[in-house]
Order: sequence, then structure tokens, then C-alpha cells
Amino acid sequence: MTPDLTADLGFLKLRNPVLTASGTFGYGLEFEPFMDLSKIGGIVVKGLYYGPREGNPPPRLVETTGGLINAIGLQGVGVEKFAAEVLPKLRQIDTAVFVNVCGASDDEYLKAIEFLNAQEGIAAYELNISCPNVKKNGLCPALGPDPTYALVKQAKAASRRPVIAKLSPNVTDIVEIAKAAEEAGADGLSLINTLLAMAVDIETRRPKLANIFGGLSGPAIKPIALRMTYQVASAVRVPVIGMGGIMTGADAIEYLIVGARAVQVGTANFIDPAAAARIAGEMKDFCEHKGIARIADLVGTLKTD
Amino acid sequence: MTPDLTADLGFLKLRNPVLTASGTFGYGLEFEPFMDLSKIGGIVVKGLYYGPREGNPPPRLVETTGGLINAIGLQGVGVEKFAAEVLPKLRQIDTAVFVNVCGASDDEYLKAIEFLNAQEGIAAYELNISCPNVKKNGLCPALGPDPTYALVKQAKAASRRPVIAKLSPNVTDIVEIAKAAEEAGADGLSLINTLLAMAVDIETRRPKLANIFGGLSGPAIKPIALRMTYQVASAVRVPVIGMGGIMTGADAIEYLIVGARAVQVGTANFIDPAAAARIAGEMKDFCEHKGIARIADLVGTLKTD
Amino acid sequence: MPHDPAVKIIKKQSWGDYHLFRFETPALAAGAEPGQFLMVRVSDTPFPLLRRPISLHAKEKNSLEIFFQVAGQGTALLAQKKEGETLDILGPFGKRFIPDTNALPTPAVLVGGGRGIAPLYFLAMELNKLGARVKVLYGGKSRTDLPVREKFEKAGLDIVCSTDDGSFGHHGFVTGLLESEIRRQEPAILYVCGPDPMMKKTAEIAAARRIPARISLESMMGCGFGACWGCVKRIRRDEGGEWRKICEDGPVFWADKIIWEEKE
Amino acid sequence: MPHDPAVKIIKKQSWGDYHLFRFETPALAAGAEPGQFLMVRVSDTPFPLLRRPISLHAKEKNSLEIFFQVAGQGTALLAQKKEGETLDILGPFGKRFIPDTNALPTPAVLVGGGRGIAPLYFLAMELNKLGARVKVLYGGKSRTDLPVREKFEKAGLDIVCSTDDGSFGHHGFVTGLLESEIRRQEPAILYVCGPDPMMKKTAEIAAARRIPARISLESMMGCGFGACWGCVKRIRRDEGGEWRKICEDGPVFWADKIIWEEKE
Ligand SMILES: Cc1cc2nc3c(=O)[nH]c(=O)nc-3n(C[C@H](O)[C@H](O)[C@H](O)COP(=O)(O)OP(=O)(O)OC[C@H]3O[C@@H](n4cnc5c(N)ncnc54)[C@H](O)[C@@H]3O)c2cc1C
Ligand SMILES: Cc1cc2nc3c(=O)[nH]c(=O)nc-3n(C[C@H](O)[C@H](O)[C@H](O)COP(=O)(O)OP(=O)(O)OC[C@H]3O[C@@H](n4cnc5c(N)ncnc54)[C@H](O)[C@@H]3O)c2cc1C
Ligand SMILES: Cc1cc2nc3c(=O)[nH]c(=O)nc-3n(C[C@H](O)[C@H](O)[C@H](O)COP(=O)(O)O)c2cc1C
Ligand SMILES: Cc1cc2nc3c(=O)[nH]c(=O)nc-3n(C[C@H](O)[C@H](O)[C@H](O)COP(=O)(O)O)c2cc1C
Ligand code: FES
Ligand code: FES
Repeated sequence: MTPDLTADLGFLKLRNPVLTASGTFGYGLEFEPFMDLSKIGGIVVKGLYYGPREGNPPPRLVETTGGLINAIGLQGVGVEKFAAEVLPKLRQIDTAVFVNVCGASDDEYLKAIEFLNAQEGIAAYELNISCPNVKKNGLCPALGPDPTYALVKQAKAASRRPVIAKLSPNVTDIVEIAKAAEEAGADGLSLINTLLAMAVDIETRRPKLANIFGGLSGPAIKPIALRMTYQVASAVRVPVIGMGGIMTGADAIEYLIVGARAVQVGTANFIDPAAAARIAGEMKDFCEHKGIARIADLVGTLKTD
Repeated sequence: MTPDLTADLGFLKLRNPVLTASGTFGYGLEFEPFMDLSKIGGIVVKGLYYGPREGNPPPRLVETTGGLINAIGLQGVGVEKFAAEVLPKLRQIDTAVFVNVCGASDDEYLKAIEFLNAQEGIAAYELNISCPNVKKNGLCPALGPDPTYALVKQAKAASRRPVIAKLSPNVTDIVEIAKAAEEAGADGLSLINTLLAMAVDIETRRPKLANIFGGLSGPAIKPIALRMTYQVASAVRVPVIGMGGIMTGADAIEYLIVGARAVQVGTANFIDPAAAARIAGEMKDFCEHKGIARIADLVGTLKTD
Repeated sequence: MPHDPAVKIIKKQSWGDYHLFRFETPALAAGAEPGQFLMVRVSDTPFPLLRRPISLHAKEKNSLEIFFQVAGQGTALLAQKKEGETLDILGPFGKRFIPDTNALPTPAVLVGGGRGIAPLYFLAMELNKLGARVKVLYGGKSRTDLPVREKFEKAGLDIVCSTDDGSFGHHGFVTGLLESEIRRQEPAILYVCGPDPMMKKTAEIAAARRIPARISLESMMGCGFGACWGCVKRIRRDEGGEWRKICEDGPVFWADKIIWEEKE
Repeated sequence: MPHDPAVKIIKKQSWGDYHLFRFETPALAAGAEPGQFLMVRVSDTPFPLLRRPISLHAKEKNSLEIFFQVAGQGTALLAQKKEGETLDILGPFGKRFIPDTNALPTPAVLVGGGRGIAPLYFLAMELNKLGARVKVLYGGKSRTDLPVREKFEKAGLDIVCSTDDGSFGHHGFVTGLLESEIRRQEPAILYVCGPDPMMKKTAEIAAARRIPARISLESMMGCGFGACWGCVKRIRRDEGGEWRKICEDGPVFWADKIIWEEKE
């Protein structure tokens, strides 16, 4: 018996619980040579501002033990070019497309949403309120419940589509922020974005990133991300999408067990461009092996007695 | 020419900038078979409550990619037994001894300090206001500026010795907490304690730690810890002691460059019980190689123009 | 200083998942005793981060042997090492199996399950030298799960096997073998190492018959030498129990001092 | 799908820090062109996390060669691999060195510094086949830093060397060799790969003499195939510059399009 892999986000049913994380999967098409994109639950495209963006000067990447620090700074084509050149191609592909929406101000988020509202072929918006690479010291709306509430509220009012708020791990109490987003009407929450980090070249005594700070991702952060996913999933009613360091089906299943309805695969895509499809396959194998009929039955089953 | 390795903490001069981190070096004596303890700057002993403490049930450890999650829960003998059985032996050793002081309430911290005030052979207290393994959800005073201020202020009043406040990384704005501790009179700041984390066994669907949550340490967290050390050292005047994932002399030098006057070596001691002495040696070699006459000249020299 | 950063593998034998290494290491072999273990660095990269605890399996003048089973990524990396390569090892650590010399004339029964047989060979050889009558009970899942059986036989040791699937020796668990052995002749002492349920069952049998038993416990170890307090298990004191370190106070304990965890 | 998870090393040669591997890999060799690179997984553990970019050094029907220098922990792990072992490799990626067929009769000069010689062998062999007159300038720190010199000679290619310490060939930088070569006979085109300062200097020489030059840039790469936007450098457009991906838009660029970083 083949297990039922569908993941129910409430506003949307996914073929399976594996999405690709924003900024680690380009606009999706880059991965077509490696993978059948209809084998995964969906793709979250690289963060888009309303207009095109230059991004940060290089070096933009540093590898660390089990991790990757990036300070790309959201280089991108902007929503217009995306709608004209990328979306038509994505519409040919049988997978759910999430657009990760960015803004330097609340208004810019809304402008991007309004423009995208008029385009077809988008399943939902993922509001990137948590990018640490844009403002100084990693500042972003997701660091406080008030800016989170205000922005999500406006985004919901402007949007004709479901809105997922993507949370930052660089906070004292992520549950407080999650609840603010939920109260403001978010249809779902995704977490975590990267952890603010740095590295130093001891020869030159310079930061290894031109931007000084960047965001840490990869297996190094999985234990922190899993803890936060558990805390948030235990405290809100909207669906939670977990991510951070997922490299294998087993990693993804840990996220489901602590309460995530779906997961996103990020850094793993760089090492294995077929990672998301492989992970979905490994999750299926796990279910078959254990006789789990519906993968959704794993969600939130952590035993803590 | 042999470089001058001394580290000046203001209230104390250390032979070299390498201390061992609390909870990773036992009470110091465990390491005598492996290392000449007079080769390092000093030792910070395992966290002590006023009374003896049972600690958490096992499993207490999980290894992760580049990291270690622990939920020891500060099992320990308490200050009286420490003073009677351990301190006399530590006094025979030519190295600075820091006592990491814990408490379930402000009063318990003060009781421990008052007792220790009467003992000889202690260089300073490191106030552990940041252990994530004792209360539910990792709660601890270092999560907020107000409890930090209140506790440090009382500890300073009670103490006849310098007080170092050990900060938590599980916060939105570590600079705010650092400043609160400085204003309350802390003679120095040490950071970071571990990051709140978890792991799940997908076979049993149970947390891999009996305590559910634990604290993540090791090279995985170095990029986050280094960033926080830089932020804090740039914002306070009191000396800063940096730690998190230091495995080599090069790692330690990164911390000095971002502004730490000394460092602590933690998880590395488990893998290489002579790590602290080795790291001090590697730092010396670096200075010799680069013609750096005084290691203190490296402190805070990060170029960010 | 019990640290040898370049222990040479002078012999390697493999049977499926099981591997045996012989090391040339006078530094670590000096004073090594049965029941003790080594902390082995299985790679020179930061992955995996921690050392792995592995028991002493045998000792000759300047050499030591370990016998291990691949259980995960660390032991898989260890298994890839070849003869002539070197390993960074700390140890030996821990409290030894104390040979109960009072009981020497009546047999000491050694009960090993799976990889738990590892420390019992070293112990059996020592007891043998001390003139004790030794009987070894060795349990595995199936015939291929008993790779060191012949080694005991070649050393002239009395060994009886069991397999869960009956493909070799007694059909059933090694604790079943133990029960019939006890019916035949009550042992003076038991020395036990194996999976948790097997050790727990053995402890129950020993308690019921009031046979003294020494059990070697396993635990997740951060350091192996008493510094991290990560490896504790519940050990009985006069009254109540306390968390004691397996690496330092153990790994060998009297069976009746161990308080077994209740898990679902 | 340009992914071969088990590329077999069928030949290995080593000279100190430098190593050459020949792979049997029809899948990756098909369509591989000079200037392109592979993304090589140097270990099967999570350390190091990322693949490493390595240029194509040579190609035969079903096989490819790489030539690399140990630069850090990743390349050190790669260097430990032995003949018969397999590697997980993606690629080839990137834009090739385009042979400038217009300029074929006058010489194409290939300028390589250190490990930067790697892609130039493949290119030289191709240009040679196309009937171009090729001259190779190869610079190293010292005599032992020129391990593939003989390989070029054996292939009948015209190669001249320089060493920083004068222990072999021209005493000085390879850019000095280039300047005298230009004085002798102005090349139709330059193909360049080496350390940043060497490439920058070559670009300056090329600009001053208005010689077209193609330069292969290096950069820290997260993925190698255009997905991470981590590898960018400043490349000129009509006016101003923009961050372009080295892995996808490069690694080979026209010299006059590259905007070199100003670093202290
Ligand atoms: C004192 C002592 C002596 C031992 N002697 C031997 C021996 O002689 N031969 C042998 O084959 N094995 C022995 N072990 C067990 C061996 O240490 C583990 O199998 C090994 O650490 C697993 O590492 P891994 O990376 O392969 O597995 P991991 O991927 O880390 O884990 C695989 C499984 O093993 C469990 N595990 C991990 N670490 C330990 C540990 N320290 N102890 C017990 N279970 C663990 C995990 O919970 C998991 O279920 C001994 C353990 C101890 C504590
Ligand atoms: C397109 C391309 C083709 C290349 N071809 C070859 C080749 O044919 N032969 C060869 O020997 N080397 C080649 N390199 C360089 C090679 O990729 C690096 O030496 C290698 O990635 C360093 O990895 P490491 O883990 O050994 O060093 P690390 O420990 O990661 O770093 C050591 C040093 O190398 C630098 N470095 C790290 N990654 C890169 C990178 N991707 N590019 C450049 N520098 C880096 C670091 O900044 C550091 O200074 C190429 C690089 C690129 C981008
Ligand atoms: C190179 C890179 C670029 C990223 N860009 C974005 C982005 O544009 N928008 C966003 O919300 N998150 C971005 N992220 C964060 C990831 O989506 C994800 O939250 C994070 O990497 C953690 O997952 P991982 O550990 O699986 O990579 C980026 C991450 C990386 C590594
Ligand atoms: C097993 C273990 C026990 C610890 N116990 C304490 C403690 O008692 N008091 C304390 O302040 N920090 C404690 N810590 C935190 C360390 O002192 C240090 O802050 C942290 O491990 C980061 O450094 P590292 O990455 O070098 O290990 C402990 C860490 C570990 C791994
Ligand atoms: S393993 Fe560290 S105290 Fe026992
Ligand atoms: S290396 Fe990832 S985009 Fe170029």
C-alpha cells in the first residue's frame, strides 16, 4: 500500500510535505536539469522586492562547521520581470509556487503584493519579515510582535491570496511573534529564517563577509530550528512549516513529529540539487516501512510524558 | 622574541587569554592527567548552586552536526562540599579559579556568593544567569534586561570579589542585556552560554533528551557566538570574555579580533582534554609568526571599513 | 598521560557489521584492565564531533584489541579504517570487572549479547589465568552474529551460544541459556554485557537466585573521563538512588545497585 | 542530468601539494568543454558541507581529468582519495573558453599561474586540434611548483616557464614572461587563469596593448549552478557594473568586462 503523502495547509493541499526554501532554489527553473519539479510539494521562489535589487557585495558566503553563512542581500529581478519572464515558465510546471515577498518598508511589501495579485500561478505569499541581511545589525520586522502584527495585518488586507509569515530565530520569544502574526490573520507560519552570524579572517583581520554579518543555515542550526518549530506549533492553530538544516527524510520527519505540517529544504539543495525530491522519497519509504498510511498522522505526535 | 600573552581583565591579569568554560572542565582536577593546568589562563569550574543538585535524568547529551546538545541540569556538589573537598586542591595549582555561581532564585545566588566570600583561592565569580537547562522553556534571568540588572546589582553588593555576568544567546538584543549587566556594576561579561535546542528520535517519537530541551554548544554555534561577542564588545566598556565553538588557536584569535579580552574553551575539552593548553600554544605560535609582540594588541582590531 | 594520538592498527578482521582492530600502543596497554574502555576519535574532521567509547577486547604486552559493531555514522567511519592507519585514542578509562577471587573454584559465568561480548574475552582470559573456571554464554540474532565464538574456542574457553532465530546453538535469548546453566549448576558470579533488556533480565535472574552479578552499562558519553556529567545512570545508594557517572564510577556495577529506567 | 554520484578515480598522480585525478565518467565527459568546472563532493560526511569547484583539466572520450592544489581542508580531504575510490560529482558547469577562430593563425597565448594552469591544458589541446598556434606561459613559486610542465611538453605544446625564485625558467612573475612575449610577437588573444593579482595585472597589460583576453575567475561557490547567488563579481554592462554569477555567466569573462575589487 502506498502511503498518502499529502500535506494539508488548510488553504492548500500539497502533493507531499516537502517545499524548497526561498533563496536556495533560485526561481525553480535552475533545478529542472536535476529533478522533476512535480515530485515535490512546491517551491518557494527567491525573495522578491517590488523593484530589482543589487544585493550585497561579495564575498557573500562563508562555510562554517556544518553551516553556511550567507549575505546575498536579496539580489533579484523584482516582481515585474519575475511575472514577465519566470512565472509563465513556472505555470507550465505541475507544482505549487509560493512567492517570498520582501520590502524595505511596509509600503514596499504591499506594492509587491498588489502587483502579484494580478498574476496567475501563485499559490500563496510567504512574507519574508525575517531577512537578517538587509538592514544593519540584522534588523527586520519579525524581531518584534508589534511590527510583525502591523505588517501581516496590512499584507492580509492587500492580498487576494493566503499569506504565510516567515519568522526569525533571532528573538527571545518566538512564540510571542508567532502569536502576533496569527492574530494579524496569517494563514500559516514558516520558520526559521537564518541566524545572524559572522566569521573573521585572522590574516586580514576583516570579516569574511563584505556585509560583516550574514545568516547561518544548514545542519548546524537544525537543533535550534526544531526547538522553535516545536514551540510555535504547540502554541498556534494555523499550519506551521518547519525548516532549518533538513538534509534527509529523517530530519524532515523530526519536524513533522514536533508539529510542522510541511517542511522546507534549503541549504541541502546546493549540495544535492535533487535533495527535495530525494527527501520526499525517503519520507515515503519511512512511512511504508513503518506501516504509516497517511504521513499527516505523524504531525504533532511527539511523546513527552 | 617570545610574545607577551597576558590578558588584562582590569580586575585581574591572566597568564594568557585561554580559560576553560564552566561545565566542560569539571572542577578542574579531572584534567590534571592530561594537561599542566598552569599552562592556561585560568579555569571556570562547573556551575555551583548553594546546595547539592541532582541534575536532569538521562539521556542528557545528543550529538548533532558540529554540535552537542546537553541538558545536564547542573548536577553538582554545592558550595560547601566544593569548598571543603575541591578548593583546597585547586589552591595548590598555579592558575586563576573562577566559580560559576547558579541559583534557582536571586536569594540562592546571594547565599552561594556569601558562602564563597569566606573561602580563599577564588579569582572572581561568573554569575550564571543564562543556563537554559534548569527552568521550563529555557527561562533564565539573562533573557531580560530587568532581571539581569536586578540580579547583578544584588550580586555585586553581596560579593567581595569581581563579578562576571554570563549572558544568554537566546535573546533578540544581547547588547541591551549586556548594558543592563554593565550598569548594574558587572566587572566583566562572558558570552555565550548555550543555545536552546532539541532533537527527536523518529523511531520512538520521543525527544532525544529526557529534559526535551537542552543547550547547543560546539563549532556549530561559533558564527552566532562570534557575532554576539562582536556586538557586545563594541557596545560596553567592561572586559568581554568570548566563547562558543572554539576548537583551535585560530578560532580564539577571531574572538580577540572582534573585541574579546579573553576566551573560554568548552566542548573542545571533551574531545581533546588538553585543548585549552594546545589553543594557548597555537595563539602564541600565531603571534610569533606574525611578529605580534603583545597578544592584547589583537583585541578589537577588526577592520570594517 | 593516557593519550596516544597515533595508535597504529596492526591487524584488522571484519565479519559483516563486526570489526576487530589490534593496536600497537604500549602507552595505552600499560595497566589496561578488563571492563575498561577507550575513547576513540573516528575521524580527523569535526564530523563526528565526539569520540566513541569502545571496550577493551583483548590485551597482549604492547597491544590492545577492540571489537565493535557498526551502529551509526561514527562506527561506520571507524570501520573504514585500514591496517597501517592510525587513530587518536584516549584511555583506558573506567572501573574494571573485578575478578571475584573468593568464588574462584565454582564457575564464573560470562553472559554476552551481540557486541556486548567485546569486553568478556579480555575478562575470560584473565579469569582463566587466575585459575577460575569460566563459562561463556554468547547470544546473537543468528549464526552470522557470533563472529568471535571461534576465538573463545581456540583459546580453550568453554563457550555456549544462542541465536534468536535458532540458526546456531540454543534457539532463543542468551538469558534462556543462562537459566538452564543455573539449573545445571549455580554459578558463583555473573559478568554481563549486552543490550539493555538483556542486562535487565539477567539482573532479575541474578536477583531471584541471589547470584552476585557485575554488569557493564552503556551510555551516551560526552568525554569518557568524568568531566561532562553526561553519561549518568541511576545507581542505588544506602537509600534512594543517585545519578552516577558510567564512565568514572562504572561502566561495571553490581547488578543490584542498578536502578533500571522505566520506558514505555 | 549532469550528476554522477560514483565517479571512479582511474588514475592518480601527486606532486607535493598538487594532485591529478583521471575519472572514468561518460556521463560528465559528454559535452565537457575547456573552461568549465565540476562541483566535487570531497567527503560523504557533512564535513565539509559544500562541494568544491574544480576545473576540467583534460578530456578523452569517456574520461576527464582534474588537477588541483591543496588549499584548505576540503582539498586536503580530496587529496586523500585513492585510485579505485569514487566521488560524487556534479557538472560540468559554466561558460567555456571560446576559441577565437578569427585569430587562429597568430598565436593564442595561454597564461597560467600555479593551480590556474589546470583549465589551460584542456584548452591548449583543443586549440591545437583546431589548428591554432598556441604558446603557454606557466608561472610558479619555484621549480617544484610546475608539476604539469612536462605534460604540456610531451603533448608537443610550446611552453615557457617562470618562477618567483628563479629556480627554473624566467626569474620573476609570469606576467613578466607575458610582457616579453608581447614584445617578441603580439598575440591575437590571451587566455588567463591564476591568482587574482596575476589576472588583474594581465588584464592591465591586455588593455594597454588592446589585446583581447579571456580570464577565468575564481569565487566562493555555494552551488555552482546558479541557484545561490553567492559567487558574484562585478562585471561591466553598457554603463556601470552589476553583480554577475561566476558559476553561470562565467567563470570565463572578457578581461575588459571585469571590474576588479579595490582591497587595501
Ligand atoms: C563503555 C562503553 C563501551 C562500549 N564498548 C563497545 C564495544 O566494545 N563494541 C561496540 O561495538 N560498541 C561499544 N559501545 C557502544 C558504542 O560506543 C556505540 O555503538 C557507538 O558510540 C555508536 O556511535 P555511532 O556514531 O556509530 O552511532 P550514532 O549514530 O551516534 O548512534 C547510533 C545508535 O547508538 C546509540 N549510541 C550512540 N552513542 C552511544 C554510546 N556512547 N553508548 C551507547 N549507545 C550509543 C545511539 O543512541 C543510537 O541509537 C560501548 C559503549 C560504551 C558506553
Ligand atoms: C570555477 C573554479 C574552478 C577552480 N578550479 C580549480 C582547479 O582546477 N584546481 C584547483 O586547485 N583549484 C581550483 N579552484 C579553487 C578551489 O575551488 C579551491 O581551492 C577550493 O575550493 C578550496 O577548498 P578548501 O576546502 O581546500 O579550502 P578552504 O579551507 O575552504 O579555503 C582555503 C582558501 O581557499 C579559498 N577558497 C575557498 N573556496 C574557494 C573557491 N570556491 N574559490 C576560490 N577560493 C576559494 C578560501 O577563501 C581560503 O582562502 C577553482 C575555483 C573555482 C571557483
Ligand atoms: C543563500 C541563501 C539565500 C536565502 N535567501 C532567502 C530569501 O530570499 N528569502 C527568505 O525568506 N529566506 C532566504 N534564505 C533562508 C532560507 O529560506 C531558510 O530559511 C534557511 O536557509 C534555513 O533553512 P536551511 O538550513 O535548510 O538552509 C536564504 C538562505 C540561503 C542559504
Ligand atoms: C556539558 C556542558 C555543561 C555546561 N555547564 C555549564 C555550567 O554549569 N555553567 C555555565 O555557565 N555554562 C555551562 N555550559 C556552557 C559552556 O560553559 C559554554 O558557555 C558553552 O558550551 C559554549 O562554549 P563551547 O561551544 O566552547 O562549548 C555547559 C556546556 C556543556 C557542553
Ligand atoms: S562521559 Fe563525560 S562524565 Fe561520563
Ligand atoms: S555558486 Fe551558486 S549561484 Fe554561483
